Amino acid sequence: MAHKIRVQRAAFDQGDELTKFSARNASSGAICSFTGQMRDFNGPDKKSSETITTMELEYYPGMAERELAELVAQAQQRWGIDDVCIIHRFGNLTPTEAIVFVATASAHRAEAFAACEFLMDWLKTKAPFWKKETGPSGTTWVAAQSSDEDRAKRWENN
Amino acid sequence: MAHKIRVQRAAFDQGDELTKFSARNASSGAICSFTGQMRDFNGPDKKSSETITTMELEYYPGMAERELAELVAQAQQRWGIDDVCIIHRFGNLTPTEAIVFVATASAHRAEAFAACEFLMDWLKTKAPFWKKETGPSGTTWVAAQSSDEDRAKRWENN
Amino acid sequence: MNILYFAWLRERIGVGAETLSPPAAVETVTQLMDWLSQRSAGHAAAFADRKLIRIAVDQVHSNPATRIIGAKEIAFFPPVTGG
Amino acid sequence: MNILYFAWLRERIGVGAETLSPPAAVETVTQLMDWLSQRSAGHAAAFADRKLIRIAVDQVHSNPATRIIGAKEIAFFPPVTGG
Repeated sequence: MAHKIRVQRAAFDQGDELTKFSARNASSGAICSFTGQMRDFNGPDKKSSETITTMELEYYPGMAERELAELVAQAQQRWGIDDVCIIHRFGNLTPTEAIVFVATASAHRAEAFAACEFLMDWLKTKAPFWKKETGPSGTTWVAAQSSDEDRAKRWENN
Repeated sequence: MAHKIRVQRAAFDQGDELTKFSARNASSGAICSFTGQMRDFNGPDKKSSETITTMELEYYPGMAERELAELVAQAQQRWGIDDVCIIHRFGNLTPTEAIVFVATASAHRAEAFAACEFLMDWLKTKAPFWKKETGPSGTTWVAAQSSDEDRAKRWENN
Repeated sequence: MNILYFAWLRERIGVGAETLSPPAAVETVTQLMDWLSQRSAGHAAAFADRKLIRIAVDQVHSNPATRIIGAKEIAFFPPVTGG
Repeated sequence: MNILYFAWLRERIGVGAETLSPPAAVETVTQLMDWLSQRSAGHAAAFADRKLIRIAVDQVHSNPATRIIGAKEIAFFPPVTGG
């Protein structure tokens, strides 16, 4: 199966990536994509949160690429997917920029959806990236969320 | 909640739509999209199938838009979603063209994924569109698939 | 009352829409299908296997038992295959 | 042996990487953390609460009991928060 993994400092446009991904999978009936965008607040909703002005994404070069490739291989074992694209930023980000993009191509929409969500859930708990947010009260490392662990674990029994 | 529903004859680019949708939902952390592309074969895989050269999509003007709006309202009741975009083609299509595009924006990825898949599953069984395929052995109306009914019914107990 | 036909029902009947005034005794979708079947050989062929037919009354998914008194637009079509 | 630190572990220790040769008695990740904790106050602070620390041995997710004999690269970091 084809796949493309890019860990990059440069900003990207998720729409351009979707256009390219769809074009190179023109025979796949189903294309699913997910984009994680940087929010400009740090809590559950904007009203009860602090404003976030910048984010720094640190990562583990080598292991990040390796771990993402491993997740793609696992997705390929579980579902009939034709292609996967994963793009993940590192370095400095500003609000509304895309942080991560995952796209899957399959003959069937159920498999495209499942593989895309699986990749996002596992990426969140396995890929070595760390977010550091800067707002009015200073700079803090973002804490991991137990809900992300729970969502990843769902796939163990599926 | 914002939403946009377009039933149109003109071809569209799913990447351009994703760029616009993301831009107008810049504060939503999670953007999920699904694109259904016209395949150039009519069976489970290319080898065991006939080639499809053209497709005609008939639809029920008025009811199609109304039914899609009803599905969006149901998705909104179930999940915390900020915006939905649905685009569905009608008329003549050629292989590799996008037939349908559904995008959802949410603060949380689980809700963006669930709402997008729910909309596709229900659209497949509720929205009044009918496909007619032309290949070497002639022109036939595509038969509905029981697997689509099954996928839609999953959401009734969720 | 506007009666609409889509896909192969439209092809078998030969038209996509008819404006008709069924008699007062036609109160349900089933009775309407019985009445329409008598209009032509094409209508009879279209309505021969009712398991294959889906119904919308005033643009809302309905079923053979749905009452049609006062309805303005009734549509007949095969199971949908969009998306 | 290359030892890597990320995020707040890197900040507390003051460097992102060290090349070290632990004594032969250091056979597991736990023993390595014990040994590293003695190098400086920053190391001690970084390794104070081990529940907060995740480990990769040669770029594979590992745990405190993982044996490190022959390993080339050992990384310590907080739970990941990408995506």
